[in-house]
Amino acid sequence: MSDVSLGKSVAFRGGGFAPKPHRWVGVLVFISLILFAEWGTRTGWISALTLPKPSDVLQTFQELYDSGLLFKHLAPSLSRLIVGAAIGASIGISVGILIGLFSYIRSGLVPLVAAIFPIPKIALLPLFVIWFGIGEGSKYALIAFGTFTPTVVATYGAVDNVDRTLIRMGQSFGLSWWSIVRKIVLPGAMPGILSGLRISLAIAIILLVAAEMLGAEYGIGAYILEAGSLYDLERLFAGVVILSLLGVLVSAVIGLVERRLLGWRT
Amino acid sequence: MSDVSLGKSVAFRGGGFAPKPHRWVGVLVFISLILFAEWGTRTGWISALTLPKPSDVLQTFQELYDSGLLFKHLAPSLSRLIVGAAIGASIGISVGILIGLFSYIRSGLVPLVAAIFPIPKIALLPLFVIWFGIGEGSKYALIAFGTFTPTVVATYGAVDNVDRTLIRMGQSFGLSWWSIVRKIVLPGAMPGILSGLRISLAIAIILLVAAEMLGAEYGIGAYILEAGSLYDLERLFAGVVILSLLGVLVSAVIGLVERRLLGWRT
Amino acid sequence: AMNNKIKVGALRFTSHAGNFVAFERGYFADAGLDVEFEFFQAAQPMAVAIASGDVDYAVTAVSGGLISLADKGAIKVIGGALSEEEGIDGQKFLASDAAFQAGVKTPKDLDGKKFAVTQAGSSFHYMGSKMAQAEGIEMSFTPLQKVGAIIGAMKSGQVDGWSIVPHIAKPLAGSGAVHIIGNVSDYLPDYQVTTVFTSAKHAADERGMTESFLEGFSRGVDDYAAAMIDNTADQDAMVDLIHKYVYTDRPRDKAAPSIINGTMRLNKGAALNIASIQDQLNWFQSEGLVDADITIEKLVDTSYVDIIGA
Amino acid sequence: MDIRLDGISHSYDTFEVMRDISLDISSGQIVCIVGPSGCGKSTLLRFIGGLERPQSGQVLQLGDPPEGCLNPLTYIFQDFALLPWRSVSGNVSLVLEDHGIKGSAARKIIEDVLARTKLSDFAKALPKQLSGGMKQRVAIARALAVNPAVMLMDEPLSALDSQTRELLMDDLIDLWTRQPFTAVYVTHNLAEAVRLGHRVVVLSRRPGRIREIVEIEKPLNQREFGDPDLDKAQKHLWQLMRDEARAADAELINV
Amino acid sequence: MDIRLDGISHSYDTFEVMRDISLDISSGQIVCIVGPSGCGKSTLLRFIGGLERPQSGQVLQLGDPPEGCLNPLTYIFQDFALLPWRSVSGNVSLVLEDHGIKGSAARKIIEDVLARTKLSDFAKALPKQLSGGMKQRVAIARALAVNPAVMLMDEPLSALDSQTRELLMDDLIDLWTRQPFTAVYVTHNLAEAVRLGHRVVVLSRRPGRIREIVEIEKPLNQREFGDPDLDKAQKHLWQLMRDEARAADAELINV
Ligand SMILES: Nc1ncnc2c1ncn2[C@@H]1O[C@H](COP(=O)(O)OP(=O)(O)OP(=O)(O)O)[C@@H](O)[C@H]1O
Ligand SMILES: Nc1ncnc2c1ncn2[C@@H]1O[C@H](COP(=O)(O)OP(=O)(O)OP(=O)(O)O)[C@@H](O)[C@H]1O
Ligand SMILES: [Mg+2]
Ligand SMILES: [Mg+2]
Repeated sequence: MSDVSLGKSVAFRGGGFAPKPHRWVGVLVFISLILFAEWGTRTGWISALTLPKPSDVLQTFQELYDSGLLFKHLAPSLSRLIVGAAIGASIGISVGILIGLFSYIRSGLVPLVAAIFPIPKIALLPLFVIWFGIGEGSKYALIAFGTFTPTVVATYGAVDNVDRTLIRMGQSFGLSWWSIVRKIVLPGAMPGILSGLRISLAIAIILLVAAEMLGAEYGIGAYILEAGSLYDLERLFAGVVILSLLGVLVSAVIGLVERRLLGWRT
Repeated sequence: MSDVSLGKSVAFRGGGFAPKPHRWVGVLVFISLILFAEWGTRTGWISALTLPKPSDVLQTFQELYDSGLLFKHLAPSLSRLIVGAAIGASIGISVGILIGLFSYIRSGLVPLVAAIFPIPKIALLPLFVIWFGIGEGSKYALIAFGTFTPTVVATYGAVDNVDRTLIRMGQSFGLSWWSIVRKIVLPGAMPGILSGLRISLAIAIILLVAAEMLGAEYGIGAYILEAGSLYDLERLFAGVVILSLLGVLVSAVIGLVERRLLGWRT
Repeated sequence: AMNNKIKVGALRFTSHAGNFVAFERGYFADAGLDVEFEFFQAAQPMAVAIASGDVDYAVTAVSGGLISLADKGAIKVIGGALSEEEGIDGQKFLASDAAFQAGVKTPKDLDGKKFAVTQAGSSFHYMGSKMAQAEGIEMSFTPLQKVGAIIGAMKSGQVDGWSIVPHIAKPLAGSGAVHIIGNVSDYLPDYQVTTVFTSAKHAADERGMTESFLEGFSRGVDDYAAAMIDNTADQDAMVDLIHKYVYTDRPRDKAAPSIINGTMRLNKGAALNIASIQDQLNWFQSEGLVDADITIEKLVDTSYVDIIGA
Repeated sequence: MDIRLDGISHSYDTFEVMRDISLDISSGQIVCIVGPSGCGKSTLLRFIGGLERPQSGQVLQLGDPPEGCLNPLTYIFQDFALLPWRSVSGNVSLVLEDHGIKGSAARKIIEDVLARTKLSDFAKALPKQLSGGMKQRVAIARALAVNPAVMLMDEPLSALDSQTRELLMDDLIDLWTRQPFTAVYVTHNLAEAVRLGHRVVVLSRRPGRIREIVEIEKPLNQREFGDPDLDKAQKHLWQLMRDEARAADAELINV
Repeated sequence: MDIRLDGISHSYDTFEVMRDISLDISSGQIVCIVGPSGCGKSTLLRFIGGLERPQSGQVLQLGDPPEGCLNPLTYIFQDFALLPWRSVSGNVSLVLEDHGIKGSAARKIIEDVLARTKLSDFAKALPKQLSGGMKQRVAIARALAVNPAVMLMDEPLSALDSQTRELLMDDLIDLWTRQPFTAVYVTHNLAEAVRLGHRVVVLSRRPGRIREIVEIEKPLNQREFGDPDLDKAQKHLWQLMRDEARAADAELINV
């Protein structure tokens, strides 16, 4: 304000509408929720039936780790997750690309995928037993089936969204059909496919529990189911926390892949 | 080719990469799949354990309709779906908008939502009984919980994607904060919110089965579960077909709403 | 009496017939109770519903979940219901056709085979485990969650053995898909399969109401036993009554054999075989499924009914 | 109402965008700001409109805005910034609603500004139905509706094809001739600058500083395409800027 | 190699886009096509390049393309059409790979065209790091790499700001002067048309027909900013098009 008599400053009216993350707030929220639960369960204000003591959950976790059972449960679950999701995602991406490229395949398969999408996978458990047995097969199949539909939808959406001028450019330089698909359509669809995978993999984790309903002795899902049937809340929560961490981990991995593969995005 | 000696025509090298739908192909695929299943089950080439005869499924459907049981099952399921999804979606949209607008809420809630997302709802069934009872409450809660997380994620993504110049424009004309939210942010986020709802509602339908695991006598989910536990494939498929139709219907309704509300999109 | 409104949890099984009869014949009303049934698809949520106070009384098998909830001070077993009794057709051990053809003719032959259970800590798990113990064999237990899934797995030969109530076992065996290879009662005589239970609060504070319930329930059980087991009353009328609740979606003539096949002893006066309960508790504890320091007193309130087998 | 920029400097973190810019914008004049890409023209305009705050220096309003002025400092954006879900008249009424102007009062204003921008027939059309030129005309109508003291235009014509640009320049000159307004007009296009500006401020490359201020005396309505005076001014401006423009263009963007 | 358009007419369904267009494009000449929005300029260019087929009439190649020509008819697009995931040199090599040119042969070509477009220092940069002008230069380099007989340019400069446009026009004239190429150049910008075109074809409003063909005699490298001959030609073109441009602008788009 060099000389106020000259006039008044222009009022500021911008800013806002651009939330910036403050990391520590997230951590704080988690910590205070846990402390609140601990306090509530300790004082009895929250009954033992409603929530387990967070410290007990931690202890259960510790025991699980010490006894080596953690890895005994984690290993089969991870292998189911990886194999199932790999099958479902790869078939889903292939089918999605075919739908994105060919009129007849699109017309034939899109309604089918739309019809399959809202089918709950647990409803099909009895059938999966017959179709794929109660071994690893049915678990892979269930997870694959669950990841398949969202992957297909995301993939053909991504192919549809590939910039058409890029494709016309390829044609105008006389590139072969296969070159255009390989060098333009696929890389162009990659961002959409990866963000679809984020959802598909979250669904795969969710389906782990359903998959391990079928004759799984070990596995995080089986562990959770057993805890549920025994109404053992500490173990139930320990299992849920593992799945939740797994989800956060998978999402972080995809974020990493995105940063590596999609560095070209603005 | 008026006069070939003049020169050769420019070769055509465009076209393609723009799949056009042929409606009848979709219908054809469905019909041929059904006919194939009918043929396979009739000849015994597909065992009765693997698939029911489509004609038997149809007959089961007919019986269900004639006996009036169809509506007895459909009515409670629909009301659960509507109430549960309405609760989940409305809370999800509100929270999503808050996350989209406020830094602190975003920092506090985004990690929480990310941690909740991969939790399988069926794992929490025993807890839901304690928390919400065995009446309609726990069914609403389960469906609401399942629709909540994807709605939140879609909504704050949609708010983030609202064109920032429009918001700056609002500020530059001295619009109040609340006017900007109401007249610019909300309508601008609508397309993203609606396409998020498409997924959330599909998930709500999928969760119907899990919800009706909790002491439901009537309901499509209960019907499917019962059929599954009796290994009654005709009824299982009849139930699954109903859910699938429901899903297609919901998606069509959202399409309609989009065309009405979002006619302004290019 | 007081005309109390109460909720009774039930599964649509013949083993819950005591409740159905007591209700239909007005025995609950006579005891001053206005009963409403709450039906469940599975036993486990029913136990949780008692704990949450959504349901007042119910009948179900002793399971790990039940014991856990009792340990949390939420529920109490107050009486007995279904029992294995010599001379009455009880639960069966089954072998899948594939296993049977491969030589599994008796429970002992299940050594090294897969035994189906719904979940770890379920009554199936207990029966199989006790049998294996008695025979000195090792089996692996395959959890399949749902009875339907187990039936599918048995039919397709993916699991080898299972144990189940007779009205499911017999028609399955009749179709040739599975074979009956033994009786549960041979290994677990006087097995207290299901018990009557309520919330710990009711057991402690609502003595009058609880006694009224047991009184009505016992009269229902008596009628059921008279008609179906002791043949001192009209079986047809009883089947009609039960058909109102069980197999309702089948015509009566198709439902009747299943209902009759499902007949098992319901303990008179809801007497409770404490020895069997103790044995079950011990087994759950030895398997590490429930806390090792849970006592029988925590699980059972013995003050309501006759205690047998002590 | 005049505007005075008083020693404005700004950095984003350690990234210096402009340095010590002082400028007077007097009432009834159009001041054009030209300069190479990234020299801070848009940022400067945001400072003037109060959408952002400079790190040092200040923007002063001298005198009071005229009677009936709802929004003294009003923007016109390069990409129109129309709400796609509102019709043409809805887009104009948006900026009236918050001032409590509704019903027939609003209708009167809307009809007036649509008539002045030759949009009367399009009141009910949605933005998606309009060509770029029409859209920018709607944005101009919206700005006129609040009766601004100063219009802040950030490359208002650069999203349009050059024929439409030509047409809209004529329209702007028309509007100004009928009722002179004050404007700060940012552009890359030197032809626009010499056509519309009473003064043209040339900024240097980043960090933007004022290199020269070119006054163009000829009255707006006498300026014509191919006018030798204007051509000379434009040539002079281009000579000033050419090398810097090339250097700015060849700069790698660190995203 | 010359191009002849022979009585080309086209409709999309019942929507007539152009009617009976005949035109000769002779080797070494730049033909500019101007016309109001929606008159079918881009469509016509797609016909010439074989990306779309006209309903009637035909596009003929007269004579053979010169030796070493990999892609006789080569486009330069308004929005650059660079693959964002490939570096500058990767974008150029894209169009060589399909012709089996790899390794050192490809490297030689790439180095040469990048040098001609002053991009040698940017071979490894990604498109996102480049300004608009640089991006279009990469697209020009890519087009040069296939040694085209005819370049088809659809408003190649209209996504750029006017200073960059000025710079790129100089570059194009430079390229042409060193080695004349044949080009069909579609634009809205009459200044560009008179600066670059040997002939300027003026189309009427939709359905597009040829209204006039203006020849500009002055050699390309002698054309300058503010040149009175060019100003006269541009003024003439603008008079021809002004009313139609206004009418085209005021048309409602039925999306
Ligand atoms: N919010 C911001 N945060 C960081 N840097 C910014 C921000 N806004 C602008 N910049 C940078 O400041 C510089 C000036 O930006 P500005 O948009 O004002 O330039 P300009 O002169 O309008 O450029 P153009 O001619 O391209 O529109 C640019 O380098 C830009 O990247
Ligand atoms: N594939 C298509 N299907 C239907 N209509 C089309 C198609 N392509 C173009 N059109 C229409 O044909 C007309 C001419 O289009 P074109 O893009 O050739 O015009 P233009 O002269 O290039 O316009 P502009 O100057 O805006 O670039 C337009 O009205 C356009 O909407
Ligand atoms: Mg700018
Ligand atoms: Mg065009």
